Parts: sequence; C-alpha cells; structure tokens
Amino acid sequence: MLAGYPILSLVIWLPIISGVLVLATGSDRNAPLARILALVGASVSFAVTWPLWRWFDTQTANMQFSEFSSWIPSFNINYHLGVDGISMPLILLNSFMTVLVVLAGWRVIQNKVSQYMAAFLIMSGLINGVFAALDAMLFYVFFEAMLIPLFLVIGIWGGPRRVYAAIKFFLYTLMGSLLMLVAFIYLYFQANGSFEILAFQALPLTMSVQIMLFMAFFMAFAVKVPMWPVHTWLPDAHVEAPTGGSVILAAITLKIGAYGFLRFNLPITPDASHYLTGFIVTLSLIAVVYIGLVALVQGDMKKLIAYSSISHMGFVTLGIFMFNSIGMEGALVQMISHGFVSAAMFLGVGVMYDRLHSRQISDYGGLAKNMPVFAGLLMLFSMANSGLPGTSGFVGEFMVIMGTMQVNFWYAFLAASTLIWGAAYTLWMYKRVIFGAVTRKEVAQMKDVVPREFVILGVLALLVLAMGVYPRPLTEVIHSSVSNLLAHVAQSKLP
Amino acid sequence: MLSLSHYLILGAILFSISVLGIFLNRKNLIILLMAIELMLLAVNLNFIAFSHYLGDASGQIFVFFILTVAAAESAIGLAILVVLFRKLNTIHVDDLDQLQG
Amino acid sequence: MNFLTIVFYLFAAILLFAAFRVITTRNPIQAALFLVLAFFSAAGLWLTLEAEFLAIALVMVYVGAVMVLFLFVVMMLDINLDRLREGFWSYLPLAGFVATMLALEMAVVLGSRSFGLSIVPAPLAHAANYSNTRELGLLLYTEYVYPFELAAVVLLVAIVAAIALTMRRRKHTKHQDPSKQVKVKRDQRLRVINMPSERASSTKISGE
Amino acid sequence: MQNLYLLVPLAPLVGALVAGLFGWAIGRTLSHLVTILGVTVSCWASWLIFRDVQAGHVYNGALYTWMTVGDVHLQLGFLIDSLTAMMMLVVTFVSLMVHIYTIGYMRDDPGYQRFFSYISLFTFSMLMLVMSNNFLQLFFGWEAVGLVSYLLIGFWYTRPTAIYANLKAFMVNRVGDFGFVLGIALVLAHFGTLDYAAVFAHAPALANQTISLWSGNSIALITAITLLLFIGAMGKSAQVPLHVWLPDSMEGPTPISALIHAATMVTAGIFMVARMSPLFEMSQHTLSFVLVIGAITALFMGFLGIIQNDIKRVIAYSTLSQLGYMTVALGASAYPVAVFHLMTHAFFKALLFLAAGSVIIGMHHEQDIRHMGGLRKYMPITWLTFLVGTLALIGTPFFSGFYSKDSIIDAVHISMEQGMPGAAFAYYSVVAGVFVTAFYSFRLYFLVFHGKERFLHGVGAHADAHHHAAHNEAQPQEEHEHDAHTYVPHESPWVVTIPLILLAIPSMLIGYFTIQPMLFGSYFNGAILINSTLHPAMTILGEEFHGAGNMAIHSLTSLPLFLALAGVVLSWFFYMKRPDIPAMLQKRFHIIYRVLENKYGFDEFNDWFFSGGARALGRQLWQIGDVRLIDGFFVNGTANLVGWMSTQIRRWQSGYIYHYAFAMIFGAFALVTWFVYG
Amino acid sequence: MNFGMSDLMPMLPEIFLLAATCAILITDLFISDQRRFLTYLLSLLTLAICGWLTFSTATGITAYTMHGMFIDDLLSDTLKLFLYITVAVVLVYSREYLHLRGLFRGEFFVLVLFATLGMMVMISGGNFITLYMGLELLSLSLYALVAMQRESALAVEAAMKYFILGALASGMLLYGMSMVYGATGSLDINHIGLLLQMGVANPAVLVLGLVFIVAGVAFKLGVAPFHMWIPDVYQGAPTAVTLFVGTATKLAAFAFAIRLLAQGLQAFSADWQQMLAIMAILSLAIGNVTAIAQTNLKRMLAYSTVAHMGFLLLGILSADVAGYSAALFYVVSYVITGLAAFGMIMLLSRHGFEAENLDDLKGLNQRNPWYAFLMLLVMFSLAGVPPTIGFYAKLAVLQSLVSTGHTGLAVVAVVFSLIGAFYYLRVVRLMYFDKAEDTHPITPSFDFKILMSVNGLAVLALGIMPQPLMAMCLYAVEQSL
Repeated sequence: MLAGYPILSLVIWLPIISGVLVLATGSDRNAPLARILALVGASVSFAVTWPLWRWFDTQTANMQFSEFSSWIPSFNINYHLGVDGISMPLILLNSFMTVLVVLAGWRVIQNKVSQYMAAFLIMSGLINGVFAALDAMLFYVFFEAMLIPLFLVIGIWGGPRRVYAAIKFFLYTLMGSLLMLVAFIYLYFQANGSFEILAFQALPLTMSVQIMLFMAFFMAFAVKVPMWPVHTWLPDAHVEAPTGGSVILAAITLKIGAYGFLRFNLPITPDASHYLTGFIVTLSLIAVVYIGLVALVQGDMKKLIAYSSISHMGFVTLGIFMFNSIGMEGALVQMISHGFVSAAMFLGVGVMYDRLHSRQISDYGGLAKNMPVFAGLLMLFSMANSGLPGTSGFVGEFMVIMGTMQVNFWYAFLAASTLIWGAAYTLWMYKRVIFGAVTRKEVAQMKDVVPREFVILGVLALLVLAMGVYPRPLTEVIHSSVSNLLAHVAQSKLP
Repeated sequence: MLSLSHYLILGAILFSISVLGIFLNRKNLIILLMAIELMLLAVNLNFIAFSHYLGDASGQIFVFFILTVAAAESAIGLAILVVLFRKLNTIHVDDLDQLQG
Repeated sequence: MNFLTIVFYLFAAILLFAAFRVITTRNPIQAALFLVLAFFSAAGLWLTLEAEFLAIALVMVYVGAVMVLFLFVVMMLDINLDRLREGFWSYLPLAGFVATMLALEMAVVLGSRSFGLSIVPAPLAHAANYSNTRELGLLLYTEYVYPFELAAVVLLVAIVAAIALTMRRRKHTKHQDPSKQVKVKRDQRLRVINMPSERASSTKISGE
Repeated sequence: MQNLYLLVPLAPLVGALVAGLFGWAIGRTLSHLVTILGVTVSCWASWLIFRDVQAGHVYNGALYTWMTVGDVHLQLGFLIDSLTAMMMLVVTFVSLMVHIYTIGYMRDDPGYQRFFSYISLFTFSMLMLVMSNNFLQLFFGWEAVGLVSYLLIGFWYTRPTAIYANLKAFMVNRVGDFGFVLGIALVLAHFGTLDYAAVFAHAPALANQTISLWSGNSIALITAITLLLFIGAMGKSAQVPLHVWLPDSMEGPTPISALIHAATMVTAGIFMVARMSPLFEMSQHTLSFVLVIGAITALFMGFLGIIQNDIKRVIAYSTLSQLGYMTVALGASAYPVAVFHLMTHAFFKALLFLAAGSVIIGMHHEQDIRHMGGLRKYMPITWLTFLVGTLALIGTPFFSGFYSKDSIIDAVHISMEQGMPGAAFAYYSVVAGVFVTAFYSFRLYFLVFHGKERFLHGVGAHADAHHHAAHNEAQPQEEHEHDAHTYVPHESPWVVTIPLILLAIPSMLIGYFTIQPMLFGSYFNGAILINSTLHPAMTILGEEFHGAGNMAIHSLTSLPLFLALAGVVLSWFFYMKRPDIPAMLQKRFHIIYRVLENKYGFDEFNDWFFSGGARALGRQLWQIGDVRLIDGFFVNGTANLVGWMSTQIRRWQSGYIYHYAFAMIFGAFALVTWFVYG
Repeated sequence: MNFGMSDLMPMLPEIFLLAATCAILITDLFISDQRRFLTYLLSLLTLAICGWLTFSTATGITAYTMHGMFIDDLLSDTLKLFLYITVAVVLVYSREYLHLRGLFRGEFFVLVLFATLGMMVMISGGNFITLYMGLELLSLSLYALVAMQRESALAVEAAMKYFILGALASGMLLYGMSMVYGATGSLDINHIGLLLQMGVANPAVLVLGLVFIVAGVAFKLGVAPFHMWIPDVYQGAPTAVTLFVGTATKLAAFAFAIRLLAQGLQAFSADWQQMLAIMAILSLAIGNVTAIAQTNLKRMLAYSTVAHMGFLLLGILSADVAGYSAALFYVVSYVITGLAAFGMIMLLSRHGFEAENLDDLKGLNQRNPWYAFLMLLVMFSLAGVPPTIGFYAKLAVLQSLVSTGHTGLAVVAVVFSLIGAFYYLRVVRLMYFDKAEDTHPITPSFDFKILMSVNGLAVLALGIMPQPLMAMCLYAVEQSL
C-alpha cells in the first residue's frame, strides 16, 4: 500500500513550505502571484490528504500511516505521527478549509496579501500536525505554534477591536495549555521518560492524580472548545477576525479542544473522566441552553454565529462524555459537520460584509431580492445550523441526543432543547437579514454572489447535504477508533 | 582570653553599621562610598581573625586582594562620582531618581 | 583581662565609634577623617591577630592613598553642605531595627557556642623570628600568583576606567595625541613657503 | 416493484431539483411541465402500488444504510402497506391537483419556478414521511415538510406578515419536534432500533418498564414515548396549544394552503399516531390525553372560525377543528376512522381551499368576506364546487365528510360508554362541534356567494391598500385594473376549475365507496393494530355498521344531523335574513367576542412569555453573565488586577539607591532569619 | 614552584586575551578616530582566536591548574565559547550605534575585553579568590562602561547606582565567603565541597555564609529582591552596554552560581534550594507583573530579564545534573534571544534617536516585515511559545522541576509566564497591529543585517531542532559536575 511514504509529513510540511514560499513573494506588488501560489499550495496540500482517506483501514483502531523518528533524544521527544479514525477526518477537514479560506480572501484582502495567505497555509500545516502528533510534546509544539499565525490574522486583518480580541484569544488559550504542559511533564516521568501519548494512555494512575491531570487537560481543552464559562474569548475573536480567521477558528481550532478530550482526557484519566462526568455534562448543557439564549439576542451576525458555535460545541462535549458509541460518534460527526456549517455561515457573513461592510443584522433586510442565489445557499446553511434532517447539522445532534437519552432523560431533554434555540436564533437572524422589504438603498445595490463565492459556498453546500443524506462513510471511518476508545475508557486505570 | 567570637561579633557589628550607613545616608554619595569601605573592613577583619585562629594564611592572602580591589573600586567609584558631579552638579543621593518605575 | 584583651576592647570601641561617626557626621571631610581613625584602629586590631603585614598595608594603602583620594575628591567637588542630612531621622527606626536585628542574629550565630575558645582555641603565638610578610610573600608569588596577576589587571582596568571617565579635553589644556604624532607626515612638519621675492601686493594671498 | 417504490418519491424530487436549480434557464412552461410530469408519474405509480398492496403485497425493506453505530443500524427504507398506499395516493393526487391549479393561480408571480420547485419538493418530503419504515426517516420527512412549509409560507418574503408567520410556524413545529425527537431517542435507548417492525414486535416486552423522572417519580416507558411522540404530532397537526401557527400560515399562496396546511402535511401527525398504533394502544394515559387535546381543538378552534372575516382563515380554523376530530378518533382508538377522515378531509378541504383561491383570483386578491357576496352568478363552477366542499365538511349524509365524521362521533360515544377518561368531554365537544362547523361553514358560504354584491361599492380603496401592502411586485399588470376601481369578478381559467371539479368528485363520493373496506373491512389489517379488548370502539362500530347507504339513512334521525341542520339554518337566518343580529350580538357579548378575536390570547401569551421571555432571559444572561460577570469580573478583572499590582510594585522601584539597598539587605536579613532561626 | 607549559595550557585563552587586550590598548593610542575600525577588527580577531584556542585545547577532561584556582572543564569551555560568540555579536551590533554616539573609542573595546576576561576567570574559577577577582574585574569594567556616555545624565546615574549596589553586593558576597572560610578553613571550592560532604561542625555559620553568598550571586543574576539595579542600569546605559550587560554577563553569572552553589556548597543544597525557590517566585512575580506597566522597551526587557533569571533559578534549584543542564540551556537560549532583542533596539535607533520606547516599534511590520518577523520570533521565544528556543528552555526547566518533585513550583512558574506573555504580546501587537508613526527608513549596515537575521532565525531554528544545543549542554554538565 503506502507504507514507507511519509504522507503525514507531507500533509504537515507541504502547507508550511508553501506558506514560506508565499511569504517570500513579499510586498503587495506581487499580490497576484502570492494568491496563485497560495491557492496552488493549499490545493496540493489538500490533494496529498487524499491517500489518507483512500487507504484508510476502517477495520482497525491502530494508528495508521505512522511515522517515527527521533527528534530531541535528550528528552526522548520523538517525531511520531499517526492517525486514527478520530484524527484523520479532522486533517481532511482542515486541509480542505484552507483551500476555501484562500479563495475567500482572494479579493477581500488587499493589504499584506502574502502575509495573510502564508499565515493560513502555515497554520494549516501546524494544525495538521496537532491532529497527527502521537508524541505529547510534538502535539504541544504544534498546538501552541498554531496560535501565532491565528493571533496575527486576527490582529492584523481584524476589525476595530482586533487588538483586544487577539490578545484575549492568545492569553486565554495559552493559560489553558500551560497547565497541560505541566501535566505532560508529570506524565513523562510517570511513563519512565516517554512523551508517547499511547504510553500515557497505558499508565496506571491514582484517582487524585487522575483528577489533577484531568483538570490540567480540561483547562487546555475547555478553553479551546470553548466550554462555558471560559468561552468569552470566542465571540470577541470571531467578531474581530477577518472572514478567513473566523472560518478557521470555528471550523478547525475549536475541534482541537474536543479532539484533546478524546485523545488525552478520556484515555489517560478514564476514572477521573467518569467521576467528573456530571461536571462536564453540566457545563455542556449550560452551553447548549444558556448560550442558545444568549445567541438569540445578538445583533451582530458574527457574534451570533460565534455563540451558536459554542452551543454546538457543547453538544460535542456532551456526546463525548456520554461514554456510549452513538454519543461519541455523534460528537465526532458534529465536529466535522460544524466545521462545514459554521465555516459556511461565516463565509456567508463575509459575503455580505464585503458588500456592505457591516455585520449588524439591523443594517440588512430583504437581501433575497437582490441576492437570490446567496439567499438560497444561506438558507441551506441556516437550516443545517439549526439541525434540519438531511443536512449534516442534523446527524451529529441527532446522534448525541440519542446517546444522551441512553444515560439520562433530563440530559437529553435539555440537549434536545437546542432544536428550539438553534432554530430560533438562526432563523430569526435569517429572517431579519434575508427576508423582508428592502429598506436601505445600500442593500438594494448589493450584487449576488460572484462565481468564486458561489463555488466556495456551493461546495460546502454539497458537502453539507451529502453528509446529511449519507453520513455512513464518515461514521465507518471513526467507528473502530471510537469503539476502541470506549473499551479503553471502560477499564479502570486505578493501580 | 579573646576568642574568635569577639572578633567576629565585632565584624558583624561593623558590617551592620556600614549597612545602616547605606540606608540612612540620603544626601551624600561620598559617605555611601565610605560605608562600603567600612563593610569591606568588616569582611577583612573576619578573614584575618579566621586566618589567625585557623592557622591558615590563605585568609590573609584574600584580604590582600580585597584591599587591592577595594582601592581600585574606590578609584572607579570616585571617577564616576566626579563624572556625576560634573553632569548633575550634585552628589545628593535623592537627586539620582531619574531612573525609576 | 590581660593586656591583649584591653587592647582589643579599646581598639574595638574606637573602631565602632569612628565607624558610627562616619555614617552619622554631616561633613564629608569629617567622615573621611573618622574613616581614617577607623582604619587605624582596625590596623591595631589586626596586629593583635598577628597580621602585621596587612596592618601596615592597611595604613599605607588606605590611609595613605585611598583616603587621600577621598579627601581630594571631596575638596575638589564644591559640595553644598546645607542640604546634607535632611530626613535622616525619619528613616532611622526601620533601618536601625533591621541593622540591629541583623547584627544580633549574626552575633548569636557567631557567639561562643560556635567560635568560643573551647571550640576554636587560640593558636600559639608565633616565634619571635616569624615574619608575616615573608610568609605572605611566599604564598603570594607561588600559590597565589594567578590572582596576583589578576589583581594587576584589576588595577589596570581601574586606571583605564578612571582615565576614560574623567579625562576631559578642555580647549586650553595642552596634551599630546599619540595617534596624530605617529601619523604626522613630513610635509606637515615642514612647510615650504613660496615667497615672492620682490614684487609685493597682489599674489600674497596664497602664502597665508 | 422496488424501483416503482423508489420512483414515487424520486420523480417529484427530480422535478423539484430541475425547476429549482435550472428554472431560471428552462423557463416557466418547462418548469411546470417537468414538475407536473414528476407528480403525475408519482401519482400513477402510487396507484399501481395501491393496487399491488390491495393484492396483498406488503413491503418492508431497507433502501440504504444511513449509518451504523455500535450494533444499531440506522437505515432508510420503505414500508409499503395499506396505510402507506392510501396516504401515497391521497398525497400524490392532491398534489397533482394543486400543481395544475398553480399554473393558473401563480400565473403572474415572478417566483413561478421557485413555487413549483417547492411544492414538488414538498411532495417528495411528504412521500418520504409516509413511506418510511423507521423513525429516523419519519423524522426526516417530518422536518423536511416543515422546512418546505416554512419556505412556502414565507414565499412572498417581502411581506412582514408572511415572514413572521413562517418563522412562527417553524418555531412552533420545532417545539413539537423537540418532544418528537425525545420520543425517538427514548425508543432508541430502550429498543435499540428505530425500525417500526422491530419496535412494535418488542414493545409488549417493555410494557411494564418505567423510566424515572426525578427521585421517586417514574413514568411508564411506553406512556413517555407515546406522549413525546404525540407532542410532535401536536406540533405538526396543529393541536392546542401548538396550533397557533396554522392560521398564520395562510400568509402563503393559496395552493399551498390547500396542499400543505389542509390536505397533507398537517395530517402527518394523525398519520404518525395511526402508524404507531401498536405503541399508543399500550398506553391508556396517552390515549386519554390525545382524546382531550383533540376535543379541545375540535370545539374551541371551531368557535374561532365563526368570527373570522378572511376567507382563508375561516377554512384554516375549520381545518384545525377537523384535525381535532381526527385526533379525537385516535384517542378513541379508532385509528382507521381517523385515517378515513384524514382522507376525506384531504379531498374536501383541498377543494375548499382551492375554491377559496379561485374566489380570491376572481376578486383580484381580495380575501375579506365582508367585501364579497353574490359571487354565485360570476363564478358558477367555483360556487358549485365550494358548495360541495362545504356540504362535505358539515357532514351532509352521503357526502364523504359525513361518513368519516359520523364514525368519529360514534367511536367517541362508544369510548364514553366504555368509561374512558376524557371521552365524555370529547364526545360533547365533537357533537357541539358539528353545530359550530355547520354554522361557520355556511356563514362563509352565504357571505361569499349569496346576498348583496358588496365588492361593488366603496371597497376599492381598502382593497387597493391591502393589495399594495401585500405583494406589490406580484402582478404588475393588475395595477391598471385596480386604478379603474371598477372590476367585476370573473370565473377562473380552466387550469383552476379542472382541479376543483376533479376534487369535488371524491369529496362527494369517496366516503360512500370506501367506508366499508377501510373501516370495517380488512383493509388496515396489519397496518393498524388495535387492542380490541381494551378499546372495542372499532369492533362495536363494525357490529353496528350495515352498509354505507344504510348508515346515511339511519343518520337522518341522529343528533349530529339535526345540529348540523340547526347550524345551517341559524347562519342563514343571521347572515341572509337578519344581518343586524350578528352585529348586535357582537356588541352585547363583546367580551366573548374579544376573547375569540384574540384567539384566546395564545398568540399574545406566546409572544410575551416565550418569545419575549427567551429574549429577555438571553439578554440578561449575556449582559450579566457573559459581559459583566465572566468578562468584566473574571477576565478583565484579572487583567486589571495584574495591571494594578503592576503599578503598585512599580512604585517600589522608587529610583532611590537606599531603597534598593534596603531591599537587598532586607532580603538577606529575611533569609538569615528564616534559614538560621526558622 | 615551577610552572610548566602543561600548567599554562588550559589557561591559554585567558593569557592570550590579556596579552591581546593590552596590545589593543596600546595600539589604539596610535590610531586616529577615522581608523578606529581597526581596533574593532582586532577585538573581533582576538575573540576569534580565543575561540579557536578554547576549542582546540578542550580535552573533555577536567583539568585543574594554578593550585586548583583555575578549572578547565567542559562546562567552562562551553560557556566560554558561547561567551566569545556573544561578545563578538555584541561588538558587531554595537559598531554603528557607538559610532553615531561618539562612543566608538578604544576604551570601549578594551573594557569589553577586560570584562570578558573577568567573565572567563569567573567561569573557570576554582577558588573564592579567583571567583571574586573575576567578578570584580567584570564589575569594574561594567561600571565604567555604563558611565562611558558621560554626557548622558541617565547613564551616569545608572553607573552610580550600579556601582554602589554592586559594591554592596560584593561586600555581602565576601562576608558570606568569610563565613564559609571560617567554617571550613578553605577557599578552594572543590576542597570545600569535599569537606562539607564529610559533615560540618557548625551548620548555622555555614548557612549564614550561604545566605550572603546566595545574595551575592542573586545580585549578579538580578533576581528579586536583589534585582533593583537591573531596570535602572538597563535603561540608563547606552544600548550597546545594555546589550552586553543583558546577555554576556548572564553566562558568567550562571557559571558563578554553579561554581559556588553546585560545586562548593552542594552539600547544603537543601538550604539553598529553598532560598532559590523563594527568590525565583519573587522574581517571576515582580519581573512579570512590573514589566506590564513599562513603556520603555529597555526597561521592559529588564524586568523580563528579572523574570527569566527567576526561571533560571528554578533550573538550578533542582540541584541535579538535569537541572543544571536545563539551567545552562536556559541561559544560553536566553542569551541568544536577548542578543536579538536588544540588538533590534540598536537596529532601529539612528543618529540622535534612541528607539527605546515601546511606541517606537509601532507598525514595524509595515516599515520592514523582515525585522518585524525576527522581533516576533524573539518575543514569542521570550514568552516561551513553541516553536522557538524559549519554549524548550522553559520545558527543560519545568521538567527538571517536576522530576525533583517541585510540581507546585512548576505550576507557579507557568502561571507567571502567562502573565509574562501579555507584555511580549504587546510588543507583537505594536509591530503588527498598529500603524507606523515613524516612517524613517531602517538602514542597518550589511553585517548588522546579516547577523541580526542569523540571530533571529537561530531562535527559530534552534526551536525546531533544539537537540544539538540541548545535548551539548547536557554533555558539558555531565562531564564537569
């Protein structure tokens, strides 16, 4: 098959190298070249992920496409890569999104184009690294390094409060991850001097240690997800970030948090995870209900979608901590789906913003008249965001509710209330923006989507539908890994 | 009879006096320099006392070097003081407060 | 209470008094003189410890050179004595407390439990022909030659530094500039002036 | 045969996609041709399948595996049995009629292709719903029809009322779906499958299982499941209190009112409960609940029909009321009767709506019945077909509505005699409802088609304003007519009248011909399961039944007919003979009138409590929780604290040497104290 | 007493440096201001030759000479090599800066080289006397260097403060040494180490001495509460001198601490570990928190240094080979990063303009993306964000902390570095997110440009491939202690 080909390395480094090349084009005089180079880089980087999908063995929960070489022998840190059913789809999602982001910034970004494109390409490679790393320190390096380009993207090309948002974003995430670093180091010694994640997962640990470790990881990943009450960076970051930044934030970086729960919290500290389930579930349900209500009253479209993301990610954490396969797989499906849907929603807002330079709902109204194609696409995404069957948004939500019901009726009750909140905030926004009479002359002058935007949104629309109608290919990929994880988590690791 | 303690305690008191001098003197940089000389004197006393009671001459050698260095130090200290006075026209300790915060 | 003890207490008292005066007096010249007194009494104490060479050196180096340097500087700088020593007392309580406590704590550690005669007995006096200077000299030029060389470098640094910091090029001071002296060329030393022989007036300008 | 099954939903889907995605390219005519062709194919295939099912071929098979989780296989598939086949036929037939009708009704609308796409998409969704063999697909269809309904209600998206109504419809349905999805989740959690057959087979084994709600309190599992599922049905089938969306949904174009909000989609809840009969039969509590909810809807929504002046709203309230009847039948365990009424109602209610639409076209988009009257002369076909529909609605013997409605009343009567909780209330409600139905139906009929021709004087200005506000871009050429202020109603074109006639025929006849096989024959055997020892309504009905004609003749002496007659007479008296009486009554009983006019205050309450409350709560959570507490206190508070500390510590760095020296000495002093004496 | 070549071989670099410095001192007299470049070149050449000498005489075997007063081990060789590089970089960075400020004088180079010699003596010191002499040689040169810019009131004030506090610290250090001498009767650190391992009659005296020695070391490193000279001196001194004080001397201070604490007083590690822990936490807190309020870049970096030195102490306090090598790695990576940070200030300065305020960095990305990028790397390295070298430095220290059971300290350290990240981010923010106010072109000389690029990229490259440096540090410490 493909043994021996360093596909994962390619997946990680190709975008980074492309990014450096794009950066080398320098000033905005070479912007067209930078754009084309970036698009080629992103596309090729996406293309090289194809073998991951094509030759992925769905029958095994083992790490596939593994690569191993020594990196920092002094600390026994290794360049160890590999993917399983949990991480592989996320890598694909990320590489795909990068292409879209490059396209989305094609015309909009006129300032420091090469830096913009390069930041996204480099970030893409680093994020792939996060998902592919099997060495905790390698993971950490990618995890942190990824913050830098995102920080810059928000801060340079963001809105008026970008500085506050960028710094808040960075410090929030850094706060979480630093404690995780200490946890890694602790585990390193417990594992007799190894940073192998798989070795961590096999360690017997006492309950108190598990709880401490759990909380350390929790800090890192809860911030990323983000879970209530450490979520407030997200609305700010989303609102201020340029469209591409919001897309990557929502579609990818939030997933890193959930991925972390699956890769670290659950398998390393299973007993603590069970012990603290109530805590996590409570926070998740607060995210669903509280954030759903908060989203309802937002006047800024991006903020609304940001809050909706928090709410949807609440579903992910909820599903993960149900400890049954339908819940956990549902969480994973929700992650992927949310990647498409939230990205599409942000891109949609971006399309509007590029024309009117406002994100306020009240500035719009009656777009359907001038922008019927856009209105149609946005309708699809809005429906997906509110979890309509037949769209990808439904699949994950449905599975998580199903999984939650197996555990507790009231959990499911509160979780299912998202059917109401989700529809309420999404469609209310849709109504105010797209429907109604055209009241402002600026709105009347807005033109429908151009082919480039149509392609971006259209591809996402197809994906959203395809996943909603036939999610099985995805669930098959994640199935073995989730089963294996559940079996692992079911066993106590108390010494 | 005199014990080592006598000398050492004397050194300690001398050391403290010089420290007190550094705290208390708000006005005159020269006296600060003198306090430092006193401090070195206390140290030297310690070394010589130890050297004597331990029967080991290396302590006295150290004192020799300390004296040398102290002399060089005062030379540079006074040089800086002169430069300072030329520039600021003051040697008040309180006037050295441009750098703060 | 033998003679040595009396000498010790006497010199110790003078030393502490002088030291105290150094830090409390308002006139820097007085302070310098009290410092001289302190050095003298310290030298006396060192003699009781059979450190004759250092005692002499202290007097010669410090009293003879360093203190003179201090006095020079004090007198060279035109210091306004009026403003000296304001706000002395307000800081005294805290500073005095810390200093006293520090002295007490050190004294307790260094007291007779640690360094009493029973623990560290007084060494036998050296023979009359014992030369402290010789002993130090032997050590200094053999075992301690490395720090000795370093001491030389330190002094060199002090010289370089002091000159670099304080030397001023006043307009009217006359000094040599070796680099200029070295670089000087023949035609700078000797200027051949082309003198017009008879006809004066118009062409004289070039000569000046 | 399986390809044929597949053809039924796919043909309209293809039509919808072609018209929706390429409508701009292929033009109007081709768009409606392709969609109509799709629905025709679907209808024809449904007929073939219907015949096949009658021949005893029941099909239950998977289409494809949606996903596999653990040992749960979630598949999409078809269950084709008598219930499904009947529904397919009704749906495709009514849909076909509506498609044809639309050509005329929407002739001048710029969203022509879009409209055809939507109604074909709706047909597809509805067919997926009824053909499903599992809960998942049921939910798919369930939500998909909701989506299309949302799109269609808001079809004229520039009208504020339309987009208010469609959001409301969607939200209220979502509340129902909330229960529905929980029900499905409970099913999956306890049965481990979502397949109907497997669930029904396994259900008896779980009859005694309970789930605990909170400490010490538990509820029977089946009751919980059925109640939750029924909440879903309440949303879709507009039962009190989730009925509020249906009247507002009349903001959509009339064809969809006929298709979706009368004939098909709103009956999905009824269909679903009938489909779930094996489960509902196991829970007495749920049935009682169903009965009471249905009865309330049947009677009280009828009252509201009396005071409405919008032609479509009157029919909408009648729809609510009729849905209540069906629900009552379900509660009485007379599922076949409910389905039977569903079918007859589909025909005559579609007919009524389409006829109303015809009137609206004729009246140039005037919908207020106070401005109509005497249309009989101008629109003879519409008048006749409308009369047929009305007669069927009020249960005139031999008309289709009579058979189904009378059966419901009988069934509830039997339930009452059996002592079922709530049945007595239900019985009196439905009987009273007969009178109310007759009264408002004929009120509408008289006001529209008889009496003075009120449109001829003085309404122009009002209609004009209404028209402009409504859809000013819809029919530009009509502006001209309007400006003249002298228009005369005219009969609609043939594409409108043909469907009316085609629907009038079954409205008249279908009850007579099908009551025997559907209710008392073996038609629903295997599709609907009734525990006849506990709920003998159907059995007893069957024993008392002696042919359709007999039933009609027998009814001439029964109470409902007299009540209906009384209603007709009273409305004739009020609105033909003494039009002053209603006005007088309105004054005298203005409190009741106000209550009715405000529709019992449901809308106000919902707006205030749910919509407003949620927003107020959201704003509080946001402003206090997020902005002030988390961000303000914790996040920025920490930052400010550090900043404040920074300025404080900074002051220690005073610039004075003696402070620095003091810090050093004090540090040393502290260390000495600690380590030597500590 | 005879000296053979074998006694002098290990100290060949020092001998050469002294001789060369004297030669430069003399030569400089005969060079005109226009040709001062020669002095500069000679200084660089001297450092290069010293590097070659150190490298070629490095045997890997620990050699004692001059009666144990001079230690030549792998640790000293490693540190010295880094020292030469650092000093050379300092000189290259400073050239133009000094030139524009009239400080491009022979004394500067001579004093720098003497200071370097002092540091080398400290690094190789095996006896209290040599350690002290080296320290003073360094300190005296530094006092003079800080005061070099005589026309600057701030520089003179800084020099005075530095001098007084430095003398006080020397006095304390000496007092501590006298106590240790009294308790053990020896001035040789290895001898002291051996004696202490056998037990000591009077631990209280030794602890008293220890406190004062630790205070002296702490002053040199600049950890709280002995840090207060750092901000004032860093700000007041000419940036070239700040660069020197801020980078090179840290290497010597580290060696000083290792020689005294690890080699001499290892037996009392239980005591000094606690002292270092207290000071480390204080430094992290004061350094990081106070830096936030700064508006002067040099001052901010000064406080950042305090925090970093606190982190360094955390490495040392593990008191094992892993900890020392972590600290060595930390100090080396700090020096590399610090060079770039202070270097950037000089790069942005020009005639009559000191780019020392934070606001002077505004819009650097707009003015010159490359320097902004380098500074970005530096800031993230200081903040400890991967993939820069600063991260591994922190990682190594944290790891040594956890391995010795100081997990709580690790958590505290981590929390404070979060606070620290804030002000580093602010620099990035100014460079990238703000608009440039100063649009003066940035025109450094070619060598400065190249070296700065190499320096900045090293921060990244060593972050991606930290292994060689890390292994080197570990090996040096393992072979020496």
